[in-house]
Amino acid sequence: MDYTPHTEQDIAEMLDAIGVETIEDLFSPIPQNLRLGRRLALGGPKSESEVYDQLYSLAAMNTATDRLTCFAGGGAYDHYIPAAVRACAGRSEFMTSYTPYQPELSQGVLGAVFDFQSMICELTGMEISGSGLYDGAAALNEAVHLASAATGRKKVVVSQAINPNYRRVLDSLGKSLNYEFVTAPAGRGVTDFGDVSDAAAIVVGQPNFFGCLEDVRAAAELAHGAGALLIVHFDPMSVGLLESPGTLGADVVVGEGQCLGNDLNFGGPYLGIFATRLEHARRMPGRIVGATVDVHGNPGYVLTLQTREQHIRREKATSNVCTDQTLMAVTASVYLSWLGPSGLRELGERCVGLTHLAADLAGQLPGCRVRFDAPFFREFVLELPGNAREALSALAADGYLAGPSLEAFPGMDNCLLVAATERRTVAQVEQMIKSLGQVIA
Amino acid sequence: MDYTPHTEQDIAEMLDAIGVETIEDLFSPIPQNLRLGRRLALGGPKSESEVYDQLYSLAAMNTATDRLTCFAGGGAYDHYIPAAVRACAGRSEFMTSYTPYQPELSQGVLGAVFDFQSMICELTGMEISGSGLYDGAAALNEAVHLASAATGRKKVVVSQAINPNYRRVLDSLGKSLNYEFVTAPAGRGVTDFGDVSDAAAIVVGQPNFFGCLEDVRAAAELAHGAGALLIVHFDPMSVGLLESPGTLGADVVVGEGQCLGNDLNFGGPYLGIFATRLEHARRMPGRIVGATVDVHGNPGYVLTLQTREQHIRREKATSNVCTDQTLMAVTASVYLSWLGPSGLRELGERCVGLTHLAADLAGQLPGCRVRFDAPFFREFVLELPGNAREALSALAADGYLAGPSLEAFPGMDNCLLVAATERRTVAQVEQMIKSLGQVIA
Amino acid sequence: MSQNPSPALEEGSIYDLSIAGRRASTIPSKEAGLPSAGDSLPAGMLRADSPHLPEVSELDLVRHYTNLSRKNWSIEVGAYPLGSCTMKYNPKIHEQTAALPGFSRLHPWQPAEQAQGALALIYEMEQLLVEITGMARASFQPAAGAAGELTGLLIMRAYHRAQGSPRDTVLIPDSAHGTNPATVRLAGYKVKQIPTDGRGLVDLEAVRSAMSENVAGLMLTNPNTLGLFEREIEEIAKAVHSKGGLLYYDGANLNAIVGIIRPGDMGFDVVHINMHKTFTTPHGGGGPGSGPVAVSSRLEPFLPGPIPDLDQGTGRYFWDEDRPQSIGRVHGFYGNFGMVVRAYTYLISLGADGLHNLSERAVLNANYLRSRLEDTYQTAHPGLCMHEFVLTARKLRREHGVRAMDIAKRLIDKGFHPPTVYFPLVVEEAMMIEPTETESKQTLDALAQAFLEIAAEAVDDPEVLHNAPVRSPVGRLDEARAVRQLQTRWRPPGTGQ
Amino acid sequence: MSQNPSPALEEGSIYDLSIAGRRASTIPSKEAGLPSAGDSLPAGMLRADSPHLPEVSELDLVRHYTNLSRKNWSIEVGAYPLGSCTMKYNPKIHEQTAALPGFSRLHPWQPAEQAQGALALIYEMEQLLVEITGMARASFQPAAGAAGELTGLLIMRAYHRAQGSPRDTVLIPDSAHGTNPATVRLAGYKVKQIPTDGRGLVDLEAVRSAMSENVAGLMLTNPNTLGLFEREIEEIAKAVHSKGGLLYYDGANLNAIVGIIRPGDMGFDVVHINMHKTFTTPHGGGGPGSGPVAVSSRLEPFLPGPIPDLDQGTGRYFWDEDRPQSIGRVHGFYGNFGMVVRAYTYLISLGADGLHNLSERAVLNANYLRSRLEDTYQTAHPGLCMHEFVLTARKLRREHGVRAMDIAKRLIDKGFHPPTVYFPLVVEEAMMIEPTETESKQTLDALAQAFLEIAAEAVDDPEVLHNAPVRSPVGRLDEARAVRQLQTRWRPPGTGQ
Ligand SMILES: Cc1ncc(COP(=O)(O)O)c(C=O)c1O
Ligand SMILES: Cc1ncc(COP(=O)(O)O)c(C=O)c1O
Repeated sequence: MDYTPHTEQDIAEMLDAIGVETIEDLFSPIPQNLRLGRRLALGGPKSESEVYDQLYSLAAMNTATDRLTCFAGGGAYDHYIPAAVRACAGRSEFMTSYTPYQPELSQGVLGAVFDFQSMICELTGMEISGSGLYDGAAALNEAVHLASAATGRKKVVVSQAINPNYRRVLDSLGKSLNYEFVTAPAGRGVTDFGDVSDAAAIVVGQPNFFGCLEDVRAAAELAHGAGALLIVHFDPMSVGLLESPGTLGADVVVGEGQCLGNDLNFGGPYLGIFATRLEHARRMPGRIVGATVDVHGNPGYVLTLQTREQHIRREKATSNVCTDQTLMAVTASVYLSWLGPSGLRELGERCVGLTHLAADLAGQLPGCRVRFDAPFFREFVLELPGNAREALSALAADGYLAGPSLEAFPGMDNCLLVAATERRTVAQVEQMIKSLGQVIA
Repeated sequence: MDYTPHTEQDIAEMLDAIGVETIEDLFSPIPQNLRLGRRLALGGPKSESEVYDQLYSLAAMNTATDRLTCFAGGGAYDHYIPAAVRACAGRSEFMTSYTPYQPELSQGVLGAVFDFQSMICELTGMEISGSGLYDGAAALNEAVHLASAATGRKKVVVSQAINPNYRRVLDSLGKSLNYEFVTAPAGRGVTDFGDVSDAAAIVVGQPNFFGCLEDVRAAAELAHGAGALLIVHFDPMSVGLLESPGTLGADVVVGEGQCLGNDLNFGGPYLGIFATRLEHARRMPGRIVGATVDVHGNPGYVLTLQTREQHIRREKATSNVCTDQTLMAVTASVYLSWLGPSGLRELGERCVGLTHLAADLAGQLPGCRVRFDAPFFREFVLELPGNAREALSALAADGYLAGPSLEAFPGMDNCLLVAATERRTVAQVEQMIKSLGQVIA
Repeated sequence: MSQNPSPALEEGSIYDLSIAGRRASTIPSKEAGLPSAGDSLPAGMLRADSPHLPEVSELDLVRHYTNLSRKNWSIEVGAYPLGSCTMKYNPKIHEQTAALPGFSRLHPWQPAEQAQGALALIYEMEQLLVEITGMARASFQPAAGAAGELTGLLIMRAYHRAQGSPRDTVLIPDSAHGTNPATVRLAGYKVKQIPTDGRGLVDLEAVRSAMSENVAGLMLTNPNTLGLFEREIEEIAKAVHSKGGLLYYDGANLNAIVGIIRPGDMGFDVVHINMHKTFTTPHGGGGPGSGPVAVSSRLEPFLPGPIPDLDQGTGRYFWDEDRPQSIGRVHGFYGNFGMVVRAYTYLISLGADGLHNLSERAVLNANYLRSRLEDTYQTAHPGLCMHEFVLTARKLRREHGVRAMDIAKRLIDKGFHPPTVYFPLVVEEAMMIEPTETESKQTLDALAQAFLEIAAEAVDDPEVLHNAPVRSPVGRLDEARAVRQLQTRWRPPGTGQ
Repeated sequence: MSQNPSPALEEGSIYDLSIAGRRASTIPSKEAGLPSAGDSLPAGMLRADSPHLPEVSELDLVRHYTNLSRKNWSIEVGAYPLGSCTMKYNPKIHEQTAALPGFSRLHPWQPAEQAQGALALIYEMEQLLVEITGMARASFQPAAGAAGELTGLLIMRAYHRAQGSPRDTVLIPDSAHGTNPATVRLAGYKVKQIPTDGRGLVDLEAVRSAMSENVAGLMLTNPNTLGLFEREIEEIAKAVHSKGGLLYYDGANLNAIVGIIRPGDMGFDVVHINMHKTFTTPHGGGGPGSGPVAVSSRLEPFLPGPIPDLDQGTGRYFWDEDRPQSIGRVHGFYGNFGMVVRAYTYLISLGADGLHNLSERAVLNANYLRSRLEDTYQTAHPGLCMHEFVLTARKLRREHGVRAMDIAKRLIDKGFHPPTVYFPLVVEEAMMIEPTETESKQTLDALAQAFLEIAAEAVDDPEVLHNAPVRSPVGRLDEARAVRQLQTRWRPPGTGQ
């Protein structure tokens, strides 16, 4: 099945109109000697039911969080996704439209993204939000570009306690632009920034990758004192309870929007949140939706500040991003509207409660301790008496997923993250800890 | 969560406008002594994620055809449902609209059902189709009413080889109208009608409940010779290969439309197909969509011949049906458009092939035989050396579902139905038969 | 400047898009070793041609039905205040739970041992309905309200026969829904109509004088179709019961009273519930529904079978087929099980408090809207209503030649689905309005505003009403022509039906 | 009389519907024994207020987004002939396979032992891409085309450094997509632009003279953005390679050549594939995409890691993290895995024959539409095109004051989404049209008809074009004002940004 509608007669009439004999003739500009000259070695076409069965079997080879009770964290969380969110964001008009370059036919996507931007401003405490980037790592990388452009500096002081994968992305993508990344240690769970002079930015997580809450206000003072920007990677779920990073002095707030109604999806498609102060608007990456009016004076939405973007500014663009993660932003827009302020607060309360319950219980297991004293939100670092990676494997055999293990951090081979979302229950926490106790015994 | 939007302030303002003090006051017409005076004993409200988890657990207590490879038949079949069909019929405009009493706002549903009726006419060989009834049993029951009204007679000769559940429905619903149901035996797999004089109708399945193909033309001659109508319960999937019942002389064609893109759903919602000749149009049950024009002469659809229906004709209505199974008719409309004539034929070919392969192999198992010699389409009766119901249980433990067992028919405790849809494969057939061989050994 | 985009190629019927040789379907190709139909079936049974189904690509298919859907109103597009229909929000979680493969892919012939979750759900749902209605047991076989009515009447019939007192008449109010009289006849009874009195209630005296040993019972919906609570229900019940009759509750209007008062406590013996109304399984453009029947203990033996039961010893559920007095089956399998899953999801979501809120707020919304409209339009009967109310356009018709239908069509132009019109039959130019509890005050205010604007237009410019609607995919449609020139299937241009 | 129904209460922003105290969400209630935030977190970190999120009921929510969606065009509403975007049908089966819980609920930190199906899928998908592109290995980390470009250039950079020959410039044609030059800068290179010659092809001589030991390579899409095949590709490759440069293939236009000619066989060293174009993962209103990068064997060591590999001994898949020369990670996890599932579903559905058909018919459709239009409009370059072609409205602009944008907007009124306009930059008043292979001849004929009618209107009544669109939810929008009076978030009426 190739989804083409062509009948023999169609093809004949079309070739006739074009004035060639065969379809082959249409390819005459392609040098014969370079052509493949055979069919691709891909196998024959399959019927939909065969394809479905094949994918079903592949999916069944995974032991995903439908089969394991999920206490895993580390930047991706098993929050409940309401059916209404799936239904709305799944509307085919959102799903199968292109980038809203023709705004008159794109008021749906534009409207949903405008609302997303509005809500992100509320959550971050920032003045302007973009329409979303590839993921949290990409957003952080773009924030570094913005800070460097804004300050004319190349040094970036990065907390050790950010997602190690994100740090690797910064390293990979920053090399060619000669950024100098300096790691600020977080040996006690929160970051000790040290000397930040000459920095374009300092980067801190709130909560950080260890789940710990940082002193963002102090980081802001430090950064601003050195003429640097403060980039905060925040958790959108935390700000029902915690002050928003903007209130605490952040200049750019980035984050991972997976938790806002998007599936775990083995890491993608996710959603990079990016918001900043208005003064930096023209240095922002990617698309931004703005309100305007039509020729009759009726309100409507368009893409705005496009002169920042690659299709207009080319090599002078603020970023190379074109296709982004719009559908995830639409999803987040629906999810946050579903959640509302009370939902956000209650969800946060429940995460805090379950996570602290888990920490209390786990800390009582023989040889275990909650590694850091710092306050935490919905995950914490648990230190085991033995290797964490192996313990996680054993725990999975009991039906529980936690982690990741933290061997990426020196001296933390025995450590893992434990996270609890609002979906979990007291009974599940207790049973998981019980299993863990057996696993490490 | 009760999905109500009322804030305290809303309620206060509304009560004020109404001119009462409390909501309680609005219920003053209800005698105090009869009121419940307590909350219902139902438990507290639950959050959506808790509700989902609870239903997930209930569903997981079933061993459905996602976990058993399905060779079951008997009026409900595991055909593949294409994703496009689910997506189209699942559009919320189809799902959450009411009966199209205001046609100007219902052209979507009306258009889809009009096309459904058109396709059903093609499949049945009839001139007019209704918009669908509750299920195959209900359609058969309505056909009996039509025949009785058309002939002024009460006797109905019913093949023994129709779904025994349907027969029970006829019996339950016919008693109060003094119908006399006479069973025509089908001891050799096909029906022997005997004397049909004075009958309003004779009822035959094509294929019948045993999967066997009847001589519909002969039945038509018999019926018409006696001044009776021929009611055929047909299988929509069969007419890519077989002559349509209308061509063979049927007066009313009914059937179960589950196979046309609808889920198994443990028996419902399903879809009663009902089609007949134009001369009987005004005796038809339920809704019918017709084409017309609007005030500007543009084409559009409406419900038509409504004077047959209960909301106009009340006790003189041809039927009491009001809410029907429209969404299943919309689904069938999409499914049949997806299938097309070539798909219908290929699907039929594959069903015939797999079913006959299964019959060939099963017939070779020791002590087993294909019970009837008559030709069959996509299911057949297999006789085992022992009790069929027990064999089916054992087969399920091996991961295969077949059946039903036929203890409802005298002397057929050792018999079961085996059906194969186009979704099955040669390998699955072979493995199932192998398992069966072990089970009965 | 306010329409939604629609494509150039919109066609009436999918047949108009059909091109010979095109297709959407893929069927697994014939595997080696499979017998062919030609070899397996007698040649005489095989056809040469294929039925004329549409031939379209998958994109054609998806576009056609997507664009059809976009021409349709729905509860998710806007308010849908159809009286007697309870068009409330259909929670999306219902679709997810009903689609769980353990439910949606369960074959109806699977034995109870493989369907424990389904039986448990039906069993638990029965407990919930029994508590809500004040009855003893229930069956989920009836696929909709009318099927429930027929089942209920057949149960009454079986009961009377078992009592040795077969009867031939059923009483129904003249305000009853059409399914009631139609069902009475299908159950083999004669209809006797009871008039509505000046208060809009069943005429108690008429019930008393109509009741006799020949009357099987009375069918009633309470609140009735005028949206009024039958406050003399105790006397009505007494009148019916004193002659050995039974009281049937048409549950279409249950939305007004869930958790407030129970049919059983009012004296009803049989109840059907329109789960596609009160318990908000989606209407699907006309169906499917689910119309379970609940009965008091003396009628329990007559319920359709089988019914799931719990073996307290093993904790296993089984089908109780051993019901010798049962009226028998009324559905090919177990009713619209998928809708039962949805309704169950709803009931456990709401719980007792939610159900109480539901009715309170349904009644609040109706009374609020009534209070906004009753100075301009006339209510059929003044005073408090329950979850719905009936306006009459009698005066507008007399004075300005504007009919209920004109008002209905004009509402379309103002962005609302019209209410039910011309029902109940006892009210001239009836407009029956049921906002339901899920509409907000803002929506009700906007709806009231639209009604009021239309009333003004009726005086100033009645033509605009007669010409309505103008903001819909088609203008007012000619229903008479649809009957006169019957066309109920697609035909190639130039051919007949 | 042809609009789709829409409700009275349509609002701009969901914030306009917000009423304090309303809500849609339900969160499991606090269980006994759970510590509270107040007890667990330092008071100084807790906020008093809550962020101002909308407060709406679930029905408000669903209606708002449903009605927003109905204002949007999509491939399922009608034709979407955006050049360079490959807006073909997105098979619905893709959504089902990607939603399987084994994929959609897989946590990215789950170890390979729990994700064997996902690793197998990525591994097999890599085999397919390698075969289709003629490359050696691939990485799925890049989330879209531009991310693939950056990854590819960083690989080239790492290669050159490893060769001891770091370079500072990348060549791109002046017809290139904006992401190319933007990416070149982000990869730390300077851009040198190569002119398009009179045939609409890269100027070979210019490439030759621009190439030097300082040039890392040339980025090219072939067919190029004019829809023309770069037939001198062999010479171009030679020119680049002879100076040690590498040839980068921008896969945005792969739809023209799948199964016909492979980038690897043309001499390309690095390829990115826009799976959201050629392999039809849905665009989602702007994203997500998936832009895997495939490389020839000499570049393989530099690919981002980890990459799944198969242990032939155990038959288990594992993450190969031991890639010392790798450029490192370019995504937080493994890229847009959900889109890889969709693209994989597509490739195994089509198989070799389907993929061959795909390109043949994409090119057939484009040439057919071109042949219908080229007498009335002017093609930028005459003769056969590949899967798309570029018209210019230069003449209409000069003679009738009608611009490409006017034609585009008028197409909306005729029921079509406009083509890409003003790209590529090398064509004045460009209209870039890519019908894709899933459109039928009937649709192409209707689209041609619309274009021809507009050409006539441009002569007879150009105002109608300037005033277009009139059949859309809003009229032509003022983009300049959106920049001048920047408003990118909802604000209570009367407040600023
Ligand atoms: C009062 C009343 N009774 C009975 C019915 C019939 O119910 P159903 O349509 O489910 O058969 C209705 C439905 O509209 C109704 O409003
Ligand atoms: C020719 C060309 N190159 C590159 C890109 C960038 O791809 P993406 O949008 O996936 O980042 C596009 C997308 O429009 C394109 O058309």
